[in-house]
Amino acid sequence: HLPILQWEDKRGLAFTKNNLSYSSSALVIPVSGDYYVYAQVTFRGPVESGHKPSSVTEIITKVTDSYPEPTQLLMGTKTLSENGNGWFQPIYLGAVVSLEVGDKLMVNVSDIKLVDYTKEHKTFFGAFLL
Amino acid sequence: HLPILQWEDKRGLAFTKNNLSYSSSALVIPVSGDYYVYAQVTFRGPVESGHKPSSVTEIITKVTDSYPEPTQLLMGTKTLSENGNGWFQPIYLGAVVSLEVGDKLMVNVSDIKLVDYTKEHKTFFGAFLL
Amino acid sequence: HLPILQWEDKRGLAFTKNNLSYSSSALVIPVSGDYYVYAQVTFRGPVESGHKPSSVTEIITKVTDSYPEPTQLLMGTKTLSENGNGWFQPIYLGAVVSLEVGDKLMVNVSDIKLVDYTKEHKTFFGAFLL
Amino acid sequence: QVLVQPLPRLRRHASRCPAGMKWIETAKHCCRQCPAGTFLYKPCTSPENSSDCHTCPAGTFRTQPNIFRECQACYECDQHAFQSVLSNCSATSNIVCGCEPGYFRACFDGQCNEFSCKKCQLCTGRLIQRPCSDTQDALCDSSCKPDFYREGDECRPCPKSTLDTCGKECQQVCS
Amino acid sequence: QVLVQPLPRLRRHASRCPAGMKWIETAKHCCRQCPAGTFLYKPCTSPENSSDCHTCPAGTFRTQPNIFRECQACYECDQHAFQSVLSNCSATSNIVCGCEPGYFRACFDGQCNEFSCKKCQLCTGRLIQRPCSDTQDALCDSSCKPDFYREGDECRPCPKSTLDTCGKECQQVCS
Repeated sequence: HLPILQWEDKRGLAFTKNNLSYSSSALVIPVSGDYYVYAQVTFRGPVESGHKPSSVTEIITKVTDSYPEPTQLLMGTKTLSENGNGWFQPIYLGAVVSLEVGDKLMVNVSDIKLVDYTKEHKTFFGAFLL
Repeated sequence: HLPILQWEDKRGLAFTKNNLSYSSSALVIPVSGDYYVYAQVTFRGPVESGHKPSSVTEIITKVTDSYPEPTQLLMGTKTLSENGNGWFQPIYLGAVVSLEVGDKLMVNVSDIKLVDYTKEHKTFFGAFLL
Repeated sequence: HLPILQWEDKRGLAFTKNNLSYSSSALVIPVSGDYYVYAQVTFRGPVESGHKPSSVTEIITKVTDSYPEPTQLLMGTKTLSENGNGWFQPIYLGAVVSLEVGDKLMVNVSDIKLVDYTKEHKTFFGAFLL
Repeated sequence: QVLVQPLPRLRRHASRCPAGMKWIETAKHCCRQCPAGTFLYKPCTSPENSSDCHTCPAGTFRTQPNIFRECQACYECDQHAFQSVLSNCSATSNIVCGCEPGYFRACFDGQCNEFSCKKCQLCTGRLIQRPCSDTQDALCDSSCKPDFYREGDECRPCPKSTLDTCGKECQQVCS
Repeated sequence: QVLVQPLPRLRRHASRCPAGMKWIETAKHCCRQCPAGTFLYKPCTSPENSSDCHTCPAGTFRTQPNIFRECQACYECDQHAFQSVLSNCSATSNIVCGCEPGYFRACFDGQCNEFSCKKCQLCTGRLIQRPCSDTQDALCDSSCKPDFYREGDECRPCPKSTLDTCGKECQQVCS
């Protein structure tokens, strides 16, 4: 599977409340219901490996203890047309999904080395119960 | 007018509830109020017609029985700079709008042949009452 | 700092309610709590000045009376690969942030001349209490 | 008025269910899983009796035993972009897409979950080292076939008659 | 169930707090501000006594006196993109990033808050008019250094021996 992003859940703008907890790269759903789930990943390059990727992809995935395979909930994929020098590409995703207590939400990306992790307001992830 | 997308409203991740119903390509508003309305369309090309479009556009529109013209609520338009070979371009839109009971919400696109309909988590549409 | 956008808060699709007021380019928070804050800016060019920008940036910022510096809450930055002729680039941002009564929310952009202000459904800004 | 209400600590369900059974939150007891190709229409009323499993409706599937309330939506092949169906979606497996004849897969990522179908290159006037396949473009021989002469990076057929008007290369090869 | 409830008019707080103190909404009175590098853990119980200020945890900072409940998260330097740390994040100041040696800053915007680090150009075979620095690429002299001859827009070293095989320009300069 695609690499999974890890998140800061306490410092700065980050917070969790109402039992929506964060553990080992996933938001854990405390109560079944419909949630608006969203995430933005800012991709940037080039990076030292130098190979220029043809596209970047961000996927919000759901993992359920009772099922061996993750379910892809939301996906944003964009081809890159920027030539050699520096490029930035933000991808925002958000939608309402029905979740069960204990479900885990994660964000996968096509290439972790292309993720801009330098500023908390450029790459973020969250959910709220409707 | 621009072509209107049709949507799956029951199978897989799709669902409707609380009387927000889907019929003939539109979400029908059951109660007046402020709704957060959102949609993502993933465009992709090239397609067999081969002509390379210069841009792609997604519009969320409102149709009210009592008024002959649709109202454009949200619009995302992006020029394409990718050269010949395969390209992907997601456009996400979302905002709060005031709606009346009976209003219909639809998604229009610049060219239906460019819409990636192959995976439910790449192109989606929804709304929830605040 | 980066230029601040001004907004229409009454006419057309625009509205404010529940004491969430708009004054001198900012939304003013009436009650402390968690808000979903969002904004889309459609950038377009080229503009008469002719110099082709290498990127466009949109930032949602928070200003608190009791603190001399604004806090950047959400940021979308995209490099431009379109060649000379006309281009469009929408940037959507949205997330949950904890705000205090009296906080002011604003939208900054890298270059005001590149903002497409021609249609209310192409560039918009809002917030709602969870 | 906060939407996300303060909630009792999430009672991590300690007791494991026996093999093949899963904890049903709404029923507060374990039930047998529904087999692949079906979904949990109604949970068992008690762990002894069976759950009410319905077959996945057309256009949906479940590859594994599960306790989900719905099946996953099948993907679709991209007819507009020269994709073809290698195997149809069934109740237990998603659709598998490839490329129409004359096209090959240009992958966007390592696992090739996203790909576009590109036209195979035609080795006009050359020998084919490796024919075009679903997963790879054709590989053409670098030199031209007999009765063909090189013009830039193309191989052109030798003209039947008017040999005198064709270029140096053409005369050399074709005379 | 509508989220945005009708609320009483926002009571604009009229009375100003004395210098160095700020109105605390939850406590309904003024409190002394917490100094830079700390945040307001618990407000003062009354304007006379002090607020409970805690130092910003590692990885966070506050550059000014404040009444915030948390500190700002430090930025990070982009190691994958050849950035280097000019000064570390402290309780009172954010991290400052530059470029690794051999790279210079290519700014994305006027204030250069966003920049990528680009490889300095090497003035092989030329005199360096201006060396590469953190903020600017090197500036090479347009003409070639002695014992170097021009080939296209490059300067090549004169060959030790086989002068006869090198081109016109090379022979002119190097013989």
